[in-house]
Amino acid sequence: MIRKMLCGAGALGASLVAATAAFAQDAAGAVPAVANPGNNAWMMTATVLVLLMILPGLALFYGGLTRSKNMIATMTQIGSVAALAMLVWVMWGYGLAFGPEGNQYISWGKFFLSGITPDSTAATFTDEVISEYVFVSFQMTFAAITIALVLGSVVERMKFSAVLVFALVWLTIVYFPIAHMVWEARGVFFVMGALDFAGGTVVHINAGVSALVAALILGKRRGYPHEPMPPHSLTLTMVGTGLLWVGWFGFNAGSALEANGSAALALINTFVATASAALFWMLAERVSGHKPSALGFCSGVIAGLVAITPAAGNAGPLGAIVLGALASVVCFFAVSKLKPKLGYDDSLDAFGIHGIGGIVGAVGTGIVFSPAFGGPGGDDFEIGAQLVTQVSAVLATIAISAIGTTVAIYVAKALTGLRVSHEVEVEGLDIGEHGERAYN
Amino acid sequence: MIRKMLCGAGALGASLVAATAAFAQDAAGAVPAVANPGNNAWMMTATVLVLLMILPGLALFYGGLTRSKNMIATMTQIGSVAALAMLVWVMWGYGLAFGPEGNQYISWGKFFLSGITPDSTAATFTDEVISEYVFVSFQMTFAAITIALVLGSVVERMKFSAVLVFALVWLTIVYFPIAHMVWEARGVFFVMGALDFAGGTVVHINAGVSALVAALILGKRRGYPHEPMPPHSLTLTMVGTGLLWVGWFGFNAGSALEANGSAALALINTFVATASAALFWMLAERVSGHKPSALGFCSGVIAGLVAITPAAGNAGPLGAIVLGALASVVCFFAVSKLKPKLGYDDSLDAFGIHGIGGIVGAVGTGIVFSPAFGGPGGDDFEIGAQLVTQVSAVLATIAISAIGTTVAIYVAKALTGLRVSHEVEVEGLDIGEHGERAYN
Amino acid sequence: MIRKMLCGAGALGASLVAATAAFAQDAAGAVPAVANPGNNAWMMTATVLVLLMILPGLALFYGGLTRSKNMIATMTQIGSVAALAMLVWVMWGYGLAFGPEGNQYISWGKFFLSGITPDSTAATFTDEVISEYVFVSFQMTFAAITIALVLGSVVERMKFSAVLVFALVWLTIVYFPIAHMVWEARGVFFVMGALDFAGGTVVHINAGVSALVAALILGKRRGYPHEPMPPHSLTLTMVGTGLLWVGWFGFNAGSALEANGSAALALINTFVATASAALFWMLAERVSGHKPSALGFCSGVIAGLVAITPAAGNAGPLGAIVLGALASVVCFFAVSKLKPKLGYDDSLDAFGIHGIGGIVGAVGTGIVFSPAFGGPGGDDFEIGAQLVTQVSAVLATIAISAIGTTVAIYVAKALTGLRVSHEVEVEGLDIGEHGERAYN
Amino acid sequence: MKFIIAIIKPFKLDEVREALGAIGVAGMTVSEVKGFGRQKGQTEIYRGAEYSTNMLPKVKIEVAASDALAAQVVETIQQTASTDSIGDGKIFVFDLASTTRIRTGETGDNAL
Amino acid sequence: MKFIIAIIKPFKLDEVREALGAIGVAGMTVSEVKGFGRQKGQTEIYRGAEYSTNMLPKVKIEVAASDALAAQVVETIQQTASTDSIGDGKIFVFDLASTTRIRTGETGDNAL
Amino acid sequence: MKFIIAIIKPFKLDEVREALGAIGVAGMTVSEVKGFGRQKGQTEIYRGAEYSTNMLPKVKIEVAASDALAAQVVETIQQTASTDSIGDGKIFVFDLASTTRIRTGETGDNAL
Ligand SMILES: Nc1ncnc2c1ncn2[C@@H]1O[C@H](COP(=O)(O)OP(=O)(O)O)[C@@H](O)[C@H]1O
Ligand SMILES: Nc1ncnc2c1ncn2[C@@H]1O[C@H](COP(=O)(O)OP(=O)(O)O)[C@@H](O)[C@H]1O
Ligand SMILES: Nc1ncnc2c1ncn2[C@@H]1O[C@H](COP(=O)(O)OP(=O)(O)O)[C@@H](O)[C@H]1O
Repeated sequence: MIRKMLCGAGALGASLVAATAAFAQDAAGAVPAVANPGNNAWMMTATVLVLLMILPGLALFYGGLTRSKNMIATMTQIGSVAALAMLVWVMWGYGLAFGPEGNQYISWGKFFLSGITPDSTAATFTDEVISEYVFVSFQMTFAAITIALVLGSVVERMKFSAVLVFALVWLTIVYFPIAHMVWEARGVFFVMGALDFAGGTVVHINAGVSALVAALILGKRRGYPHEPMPPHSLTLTMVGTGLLWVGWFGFNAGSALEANGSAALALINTFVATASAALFWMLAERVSGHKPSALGFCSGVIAGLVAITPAAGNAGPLGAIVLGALASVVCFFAVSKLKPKLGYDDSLDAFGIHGIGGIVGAVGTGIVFSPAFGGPGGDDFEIGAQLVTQVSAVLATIAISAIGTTVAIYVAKALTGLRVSHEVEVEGLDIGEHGERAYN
Repeated sequence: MIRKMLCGAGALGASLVAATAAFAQDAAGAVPAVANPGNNAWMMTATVLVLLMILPGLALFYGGLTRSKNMIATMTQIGSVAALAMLVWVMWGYGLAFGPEGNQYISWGKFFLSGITPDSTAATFTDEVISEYVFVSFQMTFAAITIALVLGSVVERMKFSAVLVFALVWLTIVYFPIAHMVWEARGVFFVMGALDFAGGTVVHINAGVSALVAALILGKRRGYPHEPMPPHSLTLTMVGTGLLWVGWFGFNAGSALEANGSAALALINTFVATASAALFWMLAERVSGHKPSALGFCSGVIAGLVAITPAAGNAGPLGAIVLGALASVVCFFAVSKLKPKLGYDDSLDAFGIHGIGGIVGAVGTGIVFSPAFGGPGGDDFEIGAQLVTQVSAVLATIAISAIGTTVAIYVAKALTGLRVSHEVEVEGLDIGEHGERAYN
Repeated sequence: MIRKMLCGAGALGASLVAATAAFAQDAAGAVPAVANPGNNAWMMTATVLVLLMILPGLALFYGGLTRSKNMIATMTQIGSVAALAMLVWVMWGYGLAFGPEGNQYISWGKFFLSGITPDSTAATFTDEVISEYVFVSFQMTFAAITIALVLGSVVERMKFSAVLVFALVWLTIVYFPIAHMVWEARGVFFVMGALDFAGGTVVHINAGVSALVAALILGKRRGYPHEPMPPHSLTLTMVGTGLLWVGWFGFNAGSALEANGSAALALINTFVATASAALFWMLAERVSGHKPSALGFCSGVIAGLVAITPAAGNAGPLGAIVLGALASVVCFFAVSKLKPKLGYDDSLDAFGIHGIGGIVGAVGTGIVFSPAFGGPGGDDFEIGAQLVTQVSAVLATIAISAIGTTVAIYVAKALTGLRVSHEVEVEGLDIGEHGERAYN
Repeated sequence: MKFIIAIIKPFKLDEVREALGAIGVAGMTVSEVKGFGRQKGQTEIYRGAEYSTNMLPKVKIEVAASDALAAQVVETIQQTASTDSIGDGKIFVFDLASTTRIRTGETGDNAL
Repeated sequence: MKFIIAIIKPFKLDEVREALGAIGVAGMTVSEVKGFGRQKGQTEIYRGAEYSTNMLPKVKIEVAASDALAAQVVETIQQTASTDSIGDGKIFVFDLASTTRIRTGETGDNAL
Repeated sequence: MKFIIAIIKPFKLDEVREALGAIGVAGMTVSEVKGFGRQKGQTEIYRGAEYSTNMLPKVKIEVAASDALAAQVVETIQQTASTDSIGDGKIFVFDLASTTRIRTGETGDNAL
């Protein structure tokens, strides 16, 4: 959406062309536009960076937070749903999200990538194009990481088979439609004019809310909260944090679809918002009388990255710093004060950070976009009106995620039983579900 | 080769120019073509990604599979042979593989990179060029990772000095000639028209077969197979797997030498073939009555990456998915059923995955290249004829690797004794060969 | 500086334009030059690679060398000062180093990045431009890693609060001025014509000397040297080494500011100088009667990377190999023979490798730049004269670093007490300063 | 005085510690061990190499207690650590020749 | 009943376990320890800092056995674990005051 | 012969080892344990989840010594390991029924 705002009607036009261009070419065999190698180069790099976020990034971030008896299971679940998402994406995901035919809720066509060739191109937000295979791959990694993020709330107790079934259903009925509504030129939120540069709603609010719902249905880990469950390796969690930050530049700056000034803005914002969030989380700890912690640093980094995602190309660096700090403090309270009170077991805080941070970011984007706050918005930009748009997009996303996740989880339960046996949970999923130990 | 097929005579022409262009420029001082920054940018990124595959990628993948007493030794061997390969490459490797003078088996000239300047360029498969220093560096990383891969079968028992001597000889008499034959415009396999987009024969079959031969000559690890030798850290192996996958995009998509549609095709295939292979390995485990395992996921990822290497720009996404699945299942049986029967100690399955997977990939490429399977081959493409070419290239590679490796190993044995003492093997190579412990 | 030499007056001109261009544009609203996507793409990639060097790269390299009770504290210190540096950079760092107004010692203006927009550009060393936000981000990562490097000498005993205060002061009074003097067109060393391609003086000599001074004032770790303090995880140190090498290509080849032949030269030199240094360190160990070690390999890699930094685009590959080997051997003696004699506790050898290696590299650059050694220098290049320039730049840097660090450390001491209590040092900083354990 | 060594299932540690605290045991020393016995371990497979290790992770608790308390300690551990399933572990009791508290040099029951 | 503690070289563990199984030892408890004694350790060097730690990795085996079996257990371990080289380790035998099987509460020889 | 088990603070290990060497103790076996007692551990917090574990890292030293030497060993450990602060640890002494050196099969004091 940021996109539409950024380049006015042009973008919409461009996007529409995008949706049809490649088509036309194949059909009418018209002379295809050629991708500028620089933009293709950046988008391939960005795509690879998003994979780095998942494996090993997220696998380490999440895995380090679990107990060692569940380390391998956590990493394998993440890797497997990512792999599954990639296959589903090329089979029907891309078609449902970005297919040539469709309405504001869903699209179809190009299933199994039919009709796409190395010469096919996809439009950017200017009159440039990139190779369509690159666009397909870039978007593919978004689907893969989103489902992987959801798993953060259900680790250490969900069956591996259940995870796979859940992922298959969830991607199909939740992710692809939302991706279409937000990013495709005909999508309802796109048309509404909601600002979401790199996927705050599609990826983070969506993953966070789905994670919460899944955790509520699945139930707590045995022994939670009275039994101590400290992270088995904060070292690995910090490594994962670093890799997530590094990879996130592909996620955010890549969402410009070109190596242009908009990408450059997203780049610097992804540095400063994150840096600010990391320090503010530790500050919040200090202020509430605790020691500034390593996990606090890591949590702040993620909170900042989540919050800046929708605002990456939609804010000035100072707006980004403020947004990062705000999201960080809010998430700190959500995770360390609110969660214990409510008592649900969002094991690795997928909701507490991606859900809450995503909402702060999505709403905040409606403010920092304003030139008054150094944002790229035009002088005619009205914060009030934009906030209404942002909030409605957020609420709609929450509703869809919650309903879809409920369906997906119950399907998984019906087919697999959902939760591992008491013995397996005690022994650990590594040995129980995969017949291996992480460390020998 | 894929290259020739991809762009017909043009490619060959271009390649020939490639081989001579930079030369001409230096000699005749003709106005040099200038590299498009986009292509240079992508190729530099790709080159760096291949280094990521070696260190820390492969070092972690292999290291995690060894016992902790040999962790550091395994990582140091990988790092050291890679470093050695880089030096040898600029001294005589590049000259022997891509030198200006030569025949179909070897080339010479440009030793010590003489005559190359920052303005020198190398041709791609179109009429574009990239900086020759970038081409030299990209190819350098291929030599480095190939020798590192070979070590997978001989870890935990080979002397560090023997590893270095072996690497030096092997690179010179096996790798450089094969690289010349497959990738240089005058090379015998190149002229034959064998399809190998990113090095299925040069890198994987070559490394796999050499690994097998080396392991057979070196002999089993003390206590193998009756003594349990579980991976000391599957966590690190999974991290290595993730980094290998990430880096492999440089390896495969970089082999297009440009940030164009061919690279884009290689990019998406490197996603889907791998995803499919990862899931199919776990499926094969399930079907054979075991639990789907983390190591199975990792092994599948590597098998898929190996298989798609020669086919990366030579198959449609669906062909890639099938090829990945097939290679994965074949490797699963080779590694977990065949190897135990034959009883040799290919310690980390360098042959079982790179050798077998490479062969499946090389042969399979002759099939999926066909438009009938969604491949980029022309309508006149004949699977039968191509298969003959593919198979003969494979057999020739196997022969050269086997003979050359035998020579190299015996040279190492004569000079160093090859194998560590019984005590060192029991105490571990970390303390015995390097005087350190991996963990304190 | 290499820069000036590389492109003669042109560069100086370009740089001057650089400093003013963006300005003019905003002020006069002149039609802005547009960044070539290929150069922007490479520079964004390079920027991300430098972040990879810090987190997780340096955090793992340093962390692995500490004792496990201080692992998390070491990583958190590195991450936090990097985050702090990013915020300070956009607030006043960029202005003090590259601001529009100024003299040969410092500049000002553009505080809080005022006036910079996505369309603003910065000049390279040719007549190309890149997005100014990219240039700001790239330079930001240099400030971040430099302060992080300094911490290597003071780990395991310095208060977290002291680290933050020290970083804030040090960046402001040491780093920003030196960066201005070396890299800004009006800077005193720039004008002098000192050769420093990627920051040998600004980053490594500066960090190394500051580290030494800080360690001397802070004092030894309790129990040093009689109590054994072996690295708690050489495995993680090797992973960090690999990531540092990978990221360093962004650091060195990125310093060309374009994806051109100069970047290509820096690329290949960053491979071969490092490979040579890694092997020569192990050789030096062997020659002095020890076993070639994993930590030796890692130390050699870093020594080589440090030494090639100022020479990356200023030497031919063979000159790079020699420079790497030389620096490696010198650092080996400095670290394993000299340090024990002098008896100070430069805990992770930040001075021994970055300081010493940086000096060898800076001086050596004055030699290998000569065409006589295959360097890119013109025929009129005079080694003698250049050496004088190099040495004076080095001495000046040493003086500024030493004085500024002394001030910064005493400020930190006054405000925080500088050093943790005896109990915390014994128990470990992880639990004492952050209330966490790295491994559970 | 008696010295009691108990081998229990790891997840029972907290319960046992609380139970012992409740009956007035001031301290104990705990370590991770591997146990071999009737209980069969899960089989692990790595690329077809099958290890059915019977070495299972257990926790070893060492408690010194006055003769008066010893019997109660054994009983408490036995009852708290039992899950009625194979592998629950063992309790071994030894006679202590002497006990010393390092900090003070106190000996005998005062040392506990 | 007797309680036997044996300190052996790590790579001997499997052999010893099999040998003990062969003479009817139902179970044992194993842990990793560091041993200090006559055997000199390899020197480790990290950037010139030389540590010649004499703390070597050893494995500690704990076996409770009936008085009848005890002597045979000691003999078996001694013979299986010996490599005739310094550092092979020691075997210590203690008297057990009592033994309990947690699962059933059985005591004495039945507890083994 | 006596068997001495001492639980001490980790950073005291080297000192104790040297002190014991000085009085002629030929060897010992060391392991890492967690100790629970009067000494209160630091609280750890992870995202608001607070664990004030009283399980503190300690080091366990096991030394077999001749009856003659035993008393001196206890005294040496007690004096060297003491920091006069809570948590210094304990020393437990047991009677040894027998000792064997695996390498040679020697028994009794000769086995040490
Ligand atoms: N003879 C023994 N000596 C020392 N430890 C033993 C002995 N037998 C069993 N153990 C320990 O007790 C644990 C449980 O024993 P096991 O035979 O598996 O089940 P159970 O205690 O229910 O009979 C073992 O894992 C081992 O640690
Ligand atoms: N007095 C002792 N008390 C406890 N353990 C001992 C003692 N002496 C030796 N050990 C253990 O036995 C191991 C082997 O002893 P050592 O003197 O090295 O060789 P050997 O057993 O052949 O005499 C040591 O590493 C240590 O673990
Ligand atoms: N009854 C006991 N049995 C076994 N070990 C004990 C016992 N009491 C204390 N310990 C060990 O001694 C250590 C120190 O004891 P603690 O009560 O904390 O301090 P102090 O030894 O100064 O009284 C504990 O951490 C624990 O390892």
